[in-house]
Amino acid sequence: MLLDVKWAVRWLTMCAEAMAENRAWLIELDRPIGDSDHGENMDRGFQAVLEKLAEAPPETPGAALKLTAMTLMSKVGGAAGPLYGTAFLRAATAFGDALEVDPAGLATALMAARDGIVARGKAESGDKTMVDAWTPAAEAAQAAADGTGNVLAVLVAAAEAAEAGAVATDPLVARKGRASYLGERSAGHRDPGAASSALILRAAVGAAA
Amino acid sequence: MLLDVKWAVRWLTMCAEAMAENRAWLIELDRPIGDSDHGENMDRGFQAVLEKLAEAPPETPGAALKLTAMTLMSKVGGAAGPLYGTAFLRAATAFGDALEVDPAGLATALMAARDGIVARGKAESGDKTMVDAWTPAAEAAQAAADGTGNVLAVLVAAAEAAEAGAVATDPLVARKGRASYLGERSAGHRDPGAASSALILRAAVGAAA
Amino acid sequence: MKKLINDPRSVVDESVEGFGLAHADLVTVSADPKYVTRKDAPVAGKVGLLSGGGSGHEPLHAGYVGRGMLDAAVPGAVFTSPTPDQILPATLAINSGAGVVHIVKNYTGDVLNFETAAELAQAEGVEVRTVFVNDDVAVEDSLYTAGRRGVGGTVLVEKIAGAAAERGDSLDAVAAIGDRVNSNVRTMGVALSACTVPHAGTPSFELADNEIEIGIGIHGEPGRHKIPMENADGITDRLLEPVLSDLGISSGDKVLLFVNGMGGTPLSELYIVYRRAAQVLAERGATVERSLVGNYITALEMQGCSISVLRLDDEMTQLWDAPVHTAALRWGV
Amino acid sequence: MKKLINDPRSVVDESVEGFGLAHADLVTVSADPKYVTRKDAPVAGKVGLLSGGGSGHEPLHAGYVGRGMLDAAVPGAVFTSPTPDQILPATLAINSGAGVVHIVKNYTGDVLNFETAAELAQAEGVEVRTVFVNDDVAVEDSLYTAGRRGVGGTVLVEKIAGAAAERGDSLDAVAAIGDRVNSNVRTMGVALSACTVPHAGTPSFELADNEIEIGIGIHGEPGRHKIPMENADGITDRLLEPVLSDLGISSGDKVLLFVNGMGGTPLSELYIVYRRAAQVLAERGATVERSLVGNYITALEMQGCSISVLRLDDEMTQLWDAPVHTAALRWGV
Ligand SMILES: Nc1ncnc2c1ncn2[C@@H]1O[C@H](COP(=O)(O)OP(=O)(O)O)[C@@H](O)[C@H]1O
Ligand SMILES: Nc1ncnc2c1ncn2[C@@H]1O[C@H](COP(=O)(O)OP(=O)(O)O)[C@@H](O)[C@H]1O
Ligand SMILES: [Mg+2]
Ligand SMILES: [Mg+2]
Ligand SMILES: [Mg+2]
Ligand SMILES: [Mg+2]
Repeated sequence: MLLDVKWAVRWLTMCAEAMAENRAWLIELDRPIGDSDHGENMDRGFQAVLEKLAEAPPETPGAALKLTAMTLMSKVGGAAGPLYGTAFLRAATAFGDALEVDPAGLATALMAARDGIVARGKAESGDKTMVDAWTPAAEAAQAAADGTGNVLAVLVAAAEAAEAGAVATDPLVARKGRASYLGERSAGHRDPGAASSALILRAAVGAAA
Repeated sequence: MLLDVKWAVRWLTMCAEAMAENRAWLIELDRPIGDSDHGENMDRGFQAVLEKLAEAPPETPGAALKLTAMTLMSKVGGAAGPLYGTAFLRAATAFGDALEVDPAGLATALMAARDGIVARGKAESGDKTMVDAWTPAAEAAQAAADGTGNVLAVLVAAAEAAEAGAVATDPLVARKGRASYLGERSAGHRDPGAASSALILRAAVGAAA
Repeated sequence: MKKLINDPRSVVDESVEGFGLAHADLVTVSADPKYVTRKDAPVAGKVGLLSGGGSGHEPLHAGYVGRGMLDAAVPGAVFTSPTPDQILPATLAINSGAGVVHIVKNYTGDVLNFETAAELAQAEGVEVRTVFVNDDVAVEDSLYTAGRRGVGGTVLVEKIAGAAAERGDSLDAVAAIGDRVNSNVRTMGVALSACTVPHAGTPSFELADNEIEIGIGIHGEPGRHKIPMENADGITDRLLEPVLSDLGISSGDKVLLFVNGMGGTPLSELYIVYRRAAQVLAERGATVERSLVGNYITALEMQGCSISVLRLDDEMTQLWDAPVHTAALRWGV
Repeated sequence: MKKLINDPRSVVDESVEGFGLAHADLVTVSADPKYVTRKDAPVAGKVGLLSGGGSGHEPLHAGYVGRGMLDAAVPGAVFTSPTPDQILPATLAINSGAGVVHIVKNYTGDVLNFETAAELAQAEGVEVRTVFVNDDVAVEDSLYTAGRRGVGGTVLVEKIAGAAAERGDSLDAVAAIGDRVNSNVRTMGVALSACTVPHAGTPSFELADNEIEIGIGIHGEPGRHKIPMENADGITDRLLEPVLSDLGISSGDKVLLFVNGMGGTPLSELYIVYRRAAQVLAERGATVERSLVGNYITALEMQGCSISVLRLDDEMTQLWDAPVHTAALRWGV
């Protein structure tokens, strides 16, 4: 099985569902160490993505991700908007015009997405940001693709690594983003952007399953 | 026994004590149907009276009351300041230069005080104001003086009538003062000015006992 | 009670002292007796304008002392009218010989204290006129009550009468324009939360999480009735309707629309109320010629707002537009 | 949560609409994409000045649009930076050909979104310079962190850079004076209570009755640490000390002292804080040349304040005094 535009649209639709369902939770994560808007931002952004997808259905996975990138960039705001916008844009570029994506292409795109986030936000691993979900996810995807993995295995590897990465932000002291203003007091809380990243990659599995 | 300047100073001192002790209670009475300041106002006013009495000890009961009137007028503010100021001023005028006050003189002074409050505030009996304490008090004092009463009996009659009058404001709907803004909602609360009036007349008994 | 204060008993002293330091170019502060005068008072030949009342309504009244508005403000204790021994010297300090107008919000305490001060001033040879402000439609007005309260309209009376005094109107003329503003302005307020008077230490009334007080005044006193929480448009309609019908606003009227915050409500919410009020006025065919939105007469940190509508005539509009230079209201200079 | 709103999702739309109605003489509102421009923008030959950021800090930024200050304000969702598709058209709308300066509070989201918009604007041939504001001494500043936040100093940067643009300074000169203000201003804040973001519905943090948050920002985020409640003088000293030592204020310095309310604190309390701050500055031998006291950059209905000190030079003082005509700041016109 390869990933086609139907998968991409299903993925983005499931992202929108996940953001709607987890809106309150993501707000709650953003409350103690941020400004209580991450769930609202992500929900607003992905609802707008749904509308755009309905207005002008894309024909390739890359087109679907590009449309997502532009929409998130213009509707999310805050830190997450440009970061996710860049991530989806880099992944879209990696997919190019291909009608279908294979395991290697998928892993490359996930790594490109991660690199985009790092280039944009200048955070390193351990800074308690979404990078802490994306770096292990992209690396696990690469490893799975290098192995005998099919696309589903690559997606599962990425999702599981992202979730573990998000959980692992709990004890960290933030050095980037709003949580950094709290210094030591940021420890003991999960990073909301890492949490939403894990939701996005989990949705990618659901869309392929 | 007649009432002399020592009694007057004791009275005013006991007023000050009563206001300090009942400051919080009078504020609490003023909260639901007023603006939470009556206890603060009365306490501030009578503390200032104490200072004035110490600075320039008066030589007659009338002088003591006049000094009180001027002090309350300049330190209390709000509705209570001018009303009590007028009451004490009228009583002082009724006492004149006398060194001692007899039952008839006392009753006359209390009636003058009441009349001053009515002249100033234009409230009638039943409007749920301090008039509802002063009118029965002045009338009871008159009756006691007309009978076989001594000054103590006159003071006791006034104090008891004032207390009953204050209690009787509970069910009334206010038509004057701040409580009138609440309309029907003012019923079920004691008028703070009637309550402080009863405290003042109760202190007059204590000072004579 | 959490407040940025040092001692409940020194709140007014220290606040007025800070005000004087921050606005030393505009005002002079007398510490005892406490009052605030315009730096260049008395202004030769000009009618003096004085207002005052309990503290806790800042920027009222000291914030309106300056060119084109008040010559003096007399602050009482929190929510307690000032006393004649403050009002009298303030009156004397701003009298240039042309007389002084007292602008008094209609509360028993204020009325009695200003009445006494005015008598004493007259006795010292100063002509005094008093303009009573009683714009609150939430309160029943009759001979047998204390009458309507002075609330939001006070700011408008002070601005417009202040401009009249500044342009050189006579004592009677300044008082007359003050009365005219008062007759043409109505106000109604709502509270979403109570406030806490520093010396009392507990909130002035209780409201459940889903309740609001309609017909609130500016002294933390309860309003006319509690109702369940509504949205901003619903609340605006409820406040505006009695204001407009009491004023008899009809198509073609020109008005000033004043949405006032009670102290603890974000400005953004006041603009949401303003939006709806402007819609309603447009539907009625009235033209909003001038607007004022902000915290101009407050009740400490109370959350809520009031809506005032002033029916304008050309002279009032002109006087409203005239230059004003005070700590809280400034334009044209 | 009790707020004068209709729907948490329409708060910004309706508030900005009301703002546009109330100040139609000053501004034009674009509803979608959402931004506010000065009525007469673009002003021929003048450098355009644009700022923006999350909503909830009113009167920032729309309240500062007008002559002598901003040409455009771009409001995001509550506490969420606006997006490039708002910032770009606003930038184009105010460009007269002389270029546009973006004033950006240093938050990751704002920085990234403005950065993108600036790139897009440059691609369309508009020269853009960006002034970052990062005056909050509560936050550690290092290469390895997100750096200091932009807070109270933003208002001062906007006023002074705005005056420079109005007098005809070049693009680089306007940006340079903005940077100079930013380098000479420091701020620190305290919260006595949290605020509630409308779409979140619960307070942004918890504070016990006897606790306050020191080092608070303007987004309802918790501060650096909680301490037991203190009196106003104690709190003022705590806020001012790091501000003064970070700035290195010494005897003979001339400063602007800005005591800012977070939205839910009575003005009277801000003056109590001002009083103490002025005392401390006097003790240090510094001269308070200019003052600003009020709610100028807020965090919804949060109770608390911030203290900013700006070290003035003659040019900054002159630019501060220059005429300004906006909804929230006005003088000289
Ligand atoms: N410099 C950065 N690099 C990578 N991710 C970041 C950076 N700054 C913030 N983030 C991510 O953004 C998330 C916050 O997003 P959001 O709440 O929507 O924006 P804001 O912080 O502007 O309110 C954080 O939880 C973190 O994962
Ligand atoms: N017109 C009036 N006549 C008589 N007493 C009045 C009148 N108005 C108010 N009072 C009395 O004044 C009391 C309130 O005093 P206080 O709280 O000190 O002043 P304020 O109402 O100005 O806050 C009321 O409880 C009432 O007894
Ligand atoms: Mg956030
Ligand atoms: Mg009272
Ligand atoms: Mg009172
Ligand atoms: Mg945000």
